[in-house]
Amino acid sequence: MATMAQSISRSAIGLGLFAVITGGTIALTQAVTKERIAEQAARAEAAALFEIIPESAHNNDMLNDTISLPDAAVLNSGETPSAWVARQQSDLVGFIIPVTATDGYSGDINLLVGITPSGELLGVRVTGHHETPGLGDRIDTGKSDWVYQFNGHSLANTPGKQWNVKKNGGEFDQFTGATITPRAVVKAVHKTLVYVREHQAEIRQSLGLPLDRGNRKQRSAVASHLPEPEH
Amino acid sequence: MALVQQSSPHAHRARPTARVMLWVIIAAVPGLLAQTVFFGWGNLINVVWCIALALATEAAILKWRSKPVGFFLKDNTAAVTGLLLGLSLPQFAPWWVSAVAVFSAIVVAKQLYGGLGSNPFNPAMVGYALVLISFPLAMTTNWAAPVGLWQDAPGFGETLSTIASGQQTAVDGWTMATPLDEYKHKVGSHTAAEITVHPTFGSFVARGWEWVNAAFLAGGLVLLALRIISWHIPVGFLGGLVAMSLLFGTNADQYAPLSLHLLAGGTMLGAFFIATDPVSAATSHQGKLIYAVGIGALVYLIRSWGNYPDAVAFSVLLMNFAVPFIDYYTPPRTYGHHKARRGLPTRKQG
Amino acid sequence: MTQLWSFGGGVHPPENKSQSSSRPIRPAGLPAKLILPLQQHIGEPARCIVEPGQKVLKGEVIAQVGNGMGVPVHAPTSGIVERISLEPVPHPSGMSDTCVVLIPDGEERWCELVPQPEYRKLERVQVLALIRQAGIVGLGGAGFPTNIKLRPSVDRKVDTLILNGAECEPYITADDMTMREKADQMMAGLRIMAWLLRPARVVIGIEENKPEAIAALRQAAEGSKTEIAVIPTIYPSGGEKQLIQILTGQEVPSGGIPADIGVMCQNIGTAVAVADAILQGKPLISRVMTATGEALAEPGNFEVLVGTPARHLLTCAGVDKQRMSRLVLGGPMMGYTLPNTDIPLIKTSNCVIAASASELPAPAPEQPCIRCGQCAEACPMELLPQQLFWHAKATEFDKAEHLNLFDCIECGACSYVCPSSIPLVQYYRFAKGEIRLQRAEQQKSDRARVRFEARQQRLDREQQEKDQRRKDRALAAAKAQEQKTADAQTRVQDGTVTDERAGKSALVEQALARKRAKAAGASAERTEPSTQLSEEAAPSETFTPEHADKIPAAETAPSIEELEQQLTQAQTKLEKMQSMLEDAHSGQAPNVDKLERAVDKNIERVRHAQRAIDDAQQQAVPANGNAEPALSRTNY
Amino acid sequence: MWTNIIIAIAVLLGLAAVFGALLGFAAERFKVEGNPLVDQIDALLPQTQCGQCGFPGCRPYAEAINNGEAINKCPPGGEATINALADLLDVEPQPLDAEHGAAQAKRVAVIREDECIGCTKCIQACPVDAILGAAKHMHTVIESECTGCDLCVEPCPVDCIDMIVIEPDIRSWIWAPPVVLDKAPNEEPSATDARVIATDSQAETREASLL
Amino acid sequence: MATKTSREIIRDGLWSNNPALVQVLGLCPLLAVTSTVVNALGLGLATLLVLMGSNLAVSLIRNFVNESVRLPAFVMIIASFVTCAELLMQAYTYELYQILGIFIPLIVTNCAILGRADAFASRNPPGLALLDGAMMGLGFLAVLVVLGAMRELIGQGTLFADMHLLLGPVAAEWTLRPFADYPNMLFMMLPPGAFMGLGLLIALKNVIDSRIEEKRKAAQVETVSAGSKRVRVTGSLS
Amino acid sequence: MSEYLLILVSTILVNNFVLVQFLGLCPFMGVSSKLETAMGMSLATTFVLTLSSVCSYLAYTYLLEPLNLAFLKTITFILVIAVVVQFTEMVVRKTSPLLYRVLGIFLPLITTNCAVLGVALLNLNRNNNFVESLLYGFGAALGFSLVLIFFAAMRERIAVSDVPVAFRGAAIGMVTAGLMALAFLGFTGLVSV
Ligand SMILES: Cc1cc2nc3c(=O)[nH]c(=O)nc-3n(C[C@H](O)[C@H](O)[C@H](O)COP(=O)(O)O)c2cc1C
Ligand SMILES: Cc1cc2nc3c(=O)[nH]c(=O)nc-3n(C[C@H](O)[C@H](O)[C@H](O)COP(=O)(O)O)c2cc1C
Ligand SMILES: Cc1cc2nc3c(=O)[nH]c(=O)nc-3n(C[C@H](O)[C@H](O)[C@H](O)COP(=O)(O)O)c2cc1C
Ligand SMILES: Cc1cc2nc3c(=O)[nH]c(=O)nc-3n(C[C@H](O)[C@H](O)[C@H](O)CO)c2cc1C
Ligand code: SF4
Ligand code: SF4
Ligand code: SF4
Ligand code: SF4
Ligand code: FES
Repeated sequence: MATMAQSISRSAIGLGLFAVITGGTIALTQAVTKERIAEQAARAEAAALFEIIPESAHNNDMLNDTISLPDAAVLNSGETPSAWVARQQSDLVGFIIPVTATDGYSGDINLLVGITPSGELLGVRVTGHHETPGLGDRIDTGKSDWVYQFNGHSLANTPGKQWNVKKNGGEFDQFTGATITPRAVVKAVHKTLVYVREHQAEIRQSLGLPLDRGNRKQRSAVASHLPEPEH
Repeated sequence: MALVQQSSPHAHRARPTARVMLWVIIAAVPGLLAQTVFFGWGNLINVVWCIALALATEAAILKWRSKPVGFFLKDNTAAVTGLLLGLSLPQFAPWWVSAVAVFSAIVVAKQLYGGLGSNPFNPAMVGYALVLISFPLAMTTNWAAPVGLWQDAPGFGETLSTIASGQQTAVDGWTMATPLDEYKHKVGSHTAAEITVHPTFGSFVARGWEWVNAAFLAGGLVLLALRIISWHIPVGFLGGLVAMSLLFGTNADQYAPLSLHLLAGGTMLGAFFIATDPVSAATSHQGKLIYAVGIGALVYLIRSWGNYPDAVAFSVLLMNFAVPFIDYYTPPRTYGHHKARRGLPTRKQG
Repeated sequence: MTQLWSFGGGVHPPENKSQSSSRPIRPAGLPAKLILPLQQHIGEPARCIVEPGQKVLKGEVIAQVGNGMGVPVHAPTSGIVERISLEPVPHPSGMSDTCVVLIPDGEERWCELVPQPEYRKLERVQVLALIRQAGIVGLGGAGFPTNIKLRPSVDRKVDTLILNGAECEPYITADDMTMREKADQMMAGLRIMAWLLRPARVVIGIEENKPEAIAALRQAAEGSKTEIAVIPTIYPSGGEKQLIQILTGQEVPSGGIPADIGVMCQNIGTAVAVADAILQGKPLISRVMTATGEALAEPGNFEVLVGTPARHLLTCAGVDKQRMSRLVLGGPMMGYTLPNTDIPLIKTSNCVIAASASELPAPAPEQPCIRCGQCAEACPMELLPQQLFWHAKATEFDKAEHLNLFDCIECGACSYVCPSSIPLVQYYRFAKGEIRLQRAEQQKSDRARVRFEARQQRLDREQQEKDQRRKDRALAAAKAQEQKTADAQTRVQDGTVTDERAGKSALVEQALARKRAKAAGASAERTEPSTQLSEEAAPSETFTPEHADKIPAAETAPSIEELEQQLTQAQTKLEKMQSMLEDAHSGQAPNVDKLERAVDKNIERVRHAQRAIDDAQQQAVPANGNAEPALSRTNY
Repeated sequence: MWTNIIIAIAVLLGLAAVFGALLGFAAERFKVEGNPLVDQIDALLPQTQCGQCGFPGCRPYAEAINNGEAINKCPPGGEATINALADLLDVEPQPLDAEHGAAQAKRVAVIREDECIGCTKCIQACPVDAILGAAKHMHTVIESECTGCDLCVEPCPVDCIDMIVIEPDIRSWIWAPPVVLDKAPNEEPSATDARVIATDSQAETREASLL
Repeated sequence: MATKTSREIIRDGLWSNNPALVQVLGLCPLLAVTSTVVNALGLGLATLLVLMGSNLAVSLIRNFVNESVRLPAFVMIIASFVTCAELLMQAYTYELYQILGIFIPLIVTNCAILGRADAFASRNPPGLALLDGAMMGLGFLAVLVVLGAMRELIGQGTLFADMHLLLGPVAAEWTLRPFADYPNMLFMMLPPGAFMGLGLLIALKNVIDSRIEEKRKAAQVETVSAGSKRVRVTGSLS
Repeated sequence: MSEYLLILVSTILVNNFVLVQFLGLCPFMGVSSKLETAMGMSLATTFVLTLSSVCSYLAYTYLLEPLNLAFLKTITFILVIAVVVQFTEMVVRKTSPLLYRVLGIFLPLITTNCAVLGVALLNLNRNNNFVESLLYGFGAALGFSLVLIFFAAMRERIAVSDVPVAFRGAAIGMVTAGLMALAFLGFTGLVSV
């Protein structure tokens, strides 16, 4: 029995000793690098956002300046998604809404849609997708410039029928051989714009903007309710 | 004169491998003709190009491996591999796509394993799957529309120059989504009636495709009659497909109908010419059935839920992968034994 | 109608039987000499009981049953034993075996025969002994002693006796013709067998392609209960296991014999031989053989004496040597090729095919197996021939065995259909042979291990005992100092020991003397080669002989250390020998001369070793400065 | 910061101590001795007991292999044994180590009896007690038990022991594997080759007569 | 086991006992992160550092470890090095860290590292152990980079793309595009390409080895004397 | 229920650990030359993988997370794994020599099987709960076993083929694994998780 106790204590102490040394090393490193890591993580998270609204274009802490979006089920992006808001001084530069397109070729396509207060697209970025490499993945900025063509479009300057790929009589290019993916992205972006228009009251309120001015402008822009694009 | 010395038997039935392979080629001719009639010259050009390339590649690599070149070329197996690739690639696939497919079929899938008889995977299907994932654009957009639907029908010369130009995609009016592709992407969001208005479906099942499949079926029956293939694989393949289809219901609004599964895509080519590749298929009758039913079921599974509209190549490869294992557990019962000896020999213990 | 079953697999090669079945059986006559192998059956070879120059009568026993299973060999005709020597025998190896070569005197004088037409009055064992004494073995192929087969062990009652007249191999018509011409004899033999076995059912299985034989049998069997079962023509329906399945629907268990399921299968030729032996007292000295093939002008069947060289039979059938490209003994499916025409034909030879090149063309070169499965379709044993082939080729014998390699009957159906023209059967034969060899080796090595371990234990024990004794002795010595009286006793003991030794050496002396006297003449011859031997060995004597044969000729010189070792060894040996020699001198031992030789040899050895070291050192010094310490070490 | 580090260390220490104790307990509680592998290895060795492997007998070599010795040191076993060992131990087979000698044909020792002086040296040398004889009488080798190790040859003072290669006879003969043409590089097979491919045992001699 | 000279250690690590090509260890990172050179280089460097560190540490403590906790102890040492490396990468090359993802912590289970700790470092002095770690690490790194280059080139027709992730903005312009208009051979970027690429490299090494061997054979005569290692089984020769 | 099924389908086929996720490759290449040993390895891995997946989940959820020590996860997990492995080995060795003969030599190898640590880490990434962790570990092990066993059977066949010398052994093994991975790409999209 003595050997048993001996064996147990020897092993326990031996391993414990290693634990102290190794644990200490790790903990120390962690303590030293903690802040920088947090900073880097935040920066990485923001990278896509900053691509849509560059840091030069705003000066608020956009990452932490968020508003929650009401009735956002149509956007398919989480339970209570929130939009990021960019401001220059006290001016509102725009806000960025996360959207998910569910009708891609395979799996969900996660998008960020940046919109100016006046309803114009600041930019669209894909943050995650499972589309086929070589076909559907050209929605990625790394692979082609396709997503940039959304810049500047709005419900006002692009009628609802045009919110489709060229093949279906729309405004936007498709890729050769892969129409499903672009169509899904276009549809999602359009849906976002429509959502914003429909909820502009709440959004403006949470942004702290006066209701009337924008309201009027937007209403005129999308005076006629256009039918859903044909898919 | 010295007397010949050799082990018995001294008599042999004269149907050498080369002739078996020749029969496979002959049996594929009806299918090729049907393809040419319904989809233009593309397949014929591909077949010729692939066979030529297959023979050349095989010769080169045999030379590199210091093997007798003529001896192995004469067995016609490289030609069969080339033929089957030519039959299954899209009609307007650019020449280099076929070249990559043939090269990987002959070099990687066949010769790296020791050549004829040793390849665990079906060479033609390795070539096909490899180019499918490598060049999805060229492999999905170059399917010819059935002859009647062409705008400005391309002649032989135009087809040839399209293929030879090396462009990833062919002229728009000549190509069209395949019926399986079309169905796959509309099912769920559209009803069956809505889907089948697409011209590719024609009046019966799948315009053109139905006749091509029928022709391959006929060729396959010839192989069956000649006892070059046994019934287990085609029956198992088609049976597996039918069983899955019945299992998941015949609601055409939800799943592609059985008729489409059977008469579109590479079903019959796969069942009679590809899954039956003796080298990479299972050995015993029981094993062949398991293997083939597996392919049929996987075809249905991938066509219905996977990314790929036609899944013969992947299904065949997946089951090829299982073949050695299947073989281990499905030896036939030998005369004089109660049960078959399954599994591994138990190691004698010291 | 007898109910028939079918068996899996089988092939239907072109029959080629009409060539030889169109002529009646002809006698082949007397050849110039007969070569009679002592082993023409399964079991131990027979023991030769004649001497060269001895005259024998036709039917006389010239080799008797050896110590194991076997049957005697008889003189097929009267004549003189020329020699007993190693002659090429019909065997796939083409090797030679002990044979009696008999020169016929042309008189055909029979020895005395004892017919037993009233065999039913004898005991069954007596009849079986007669069958054995007549030298009867199965004529269907394997040559299993018929008397043993006809006496199944008590727990195996034979219910069904099958007579195998299928003759499924192409070309062969010996059984066909026997049935046509000797149906009555065959029935008589069958009756004897049936009397011995008392089966409930007797069936003769015969393929449907032999209508004349069927008719003859029907006639001969008229009125008896014997069934004549006409079976479909498919190779290998004549295989024992297949025929049993066809006729009874039962399978012989793997590793078992037909008697396990109450069945026995005999060849029809065997039945004829049994009838001849019992009813006429004639031993098995001739049989019906087919001689056929395109190289023969008059193919047909012959009554051939056992031991007749193939050349004689071929000449009878009008051979055209130029056309003959392959000589097959047996059928084209299972027979083996003969390297020349001097090989004798024996009890189990049923057919000789002198084939032309176009008739049995050389097979195409072996191509890779494409796993087409044709072979599995053809295999009557329902094996997986291609799998067996892959394993045999890769020498993965355990896997081949696991897939029942040993159930293969080597029928050749698989090779026959293989599109890649793979000599499958040869692979199986090779694998089977290897496995048997390995098993034998395994057995031997197991025995060696046991012996080694036993020896090790014994040595340990002895060592312990020695230690113990030494301890005891030390103890005793200590005591002895105190007790001086013990001295005397010790001396007495010593005395007895010397006595024993002296007695023993006297015996040795006597034995050696006897031996020397006997070998006196031979000794001169023997010394010669041995001196020669040592001369030959001289240049390499720096190595011990054991090393000499292991080291290739162009080997570099062994290191100095090794040489030194050898030198010390040689020196020790020499000392030992010298002391033994002295002992021998003083003891007047008879082996003095031998010991002197040994001492001389060892002196030579030491000298050589020394010289080798010197050479090596001389070479080493200029080549390698480091050799110095080694030098100084060895310079004693 | 330091508290955090100390918590981390404490947690890990706790875990490690518990686990260490567990292992220590298991090491003692579930201790086993002996190794069945040695027997399996020994069973694969040819039992010639010749010592060419550098170990005094097969069993010691088996033990050495179990302790990590290379598996390619037994010349009597040759390739077959190496492959079997590789298979058992799941390592790559290596070619036979030339330092230990080459594989040879099977042999037996035969004593030229009239030269034997009955010194019993060979008996002492024989590892399997396959030699019979009494002092000063001539000795004989029991052929069926001789492993062919040739250990008796060297001690014999009069060199009267020969190692005789066991020749195959008709009863020990086995079929050779077919000659596979495949191996001949760069050569087109001709009609004559065809016969060679399917030839039987005496490939060499008969090939010669054919070509 | 005889101690090896540093020369042998260098040759072993870089070539004749290369962890990736010969021991076939550490495959998961090797295959998973070699779609581009930059990924390969990043992971390779991390592995190199960990390997050196762990070899050194294990060698230092090699005489104080209790048998029953040997494995856990080694693993903990490796894990602590890996975690430190992970934290540092997170702090300084965050984007690369994100691409390499789970494969950084998985360096812990890189069999090559534990294998070296157990087979070499725990039996050799620190100096040699460190050298061994460095050489094995370099050998591994080399294979990673070559495989990465191969896959990147065939797969997407570029070389050294995105090097700035690892080396900072200077490297942003390093991308090479040897073929204009290359149709990406996606297969090479996907798992099958990784496997086959490594298979090809191993075969290549085999070819080179056999060439070397041939040359060596041609240049050299066999010097071993056959049977020289024989021992007496029974008794001595007196 | 069906989500659990999907986890299994996903881990076994679509995201097969070995062929798609590149985890557990060393044992996959190392112990696949014989079917018999591959089966032993599969059994051992399945046991350890499932057990350690659960244990690491517990250690993380109830120890590290409450104490805010997520950065210790790698070392904790590997410690858990090493101990589970070693403990299992000792117990099996003592209690069932037969099982030990089958599994024995493989058990220590499992510690360095990336799949084991990979599962523990992926459980975190995917926010799996207890049952999901269990299934995820089990599914991963089944996927590993499936391809390992098939691969071993295939390698036994390849071993007797006339493979060009340069490719014999590991190289052709890699090529085969590549072709298998190619075949497994056919499953993409089957389950989108
Ligand atoms: C393997 C494979 C992968 C594909 N991946 C995508 C994809 O990621 N995105 C896409 O839009 N289409 C993809 N497609 C193409 C679609 O199947 C379909 O052919 C195409 O999107 C329809 O385009 P069309 O309307 O221009 O004919 C893929 C097709 C195949 C066979
Ligand atoms: C090795 C061997 C042993 C046999 N032992 C017996 C036996 O003990 N009893 C028996 O009745 N037959 C025995 N036989 C005979 C077989 O049952 C069979 O009838 C005989 O081999 C002829 O078969 P075949 O010409 O088809 O090869 C034996 C045959 C062989 C080859
Ligand atoms: C493939 C094969 C075919 C055979 N064909 C015949 C045959 O046609 N006729 C025959 O008598 N024996 C044939 N035999 C031998 C029988 O199996 C069996 O040995 C014989 O009938 C037993 O009788 P026996 O002991 O009198 O020779 C064949 C054996 C084999 C393996
Ligand atoms: C019935 C039959 C089907 C065949 N199918 C294929 C095939 O699908 N793919 C292929 O590459 N070769 C096929 N072959 C040819 C040949 O078997 C193949 O090239 C081998 O796999 C090469 O080792 C087939 C041959 C036959 C007899
Ligand atoms: S018949 Fe020949 S080629 Fe066909 S499977 Fe059998 S052995 Fe192979
Ligand atoms: S020789 Fe053997 S394997 Fe071939 S068919 Fe006959 S019984 Fe079957
Ligand atoms: S070399 Fe001799 S002693 Fe050593 S294992 Fe082999 S047979 Fe046994
Ligand atoms: S060692 Fe030689 S001389 Fe001595 S007993 Fe043996 S054989 Fe005879
Ligand atoms: S690196 Fe993943 S298992 Fe070895």
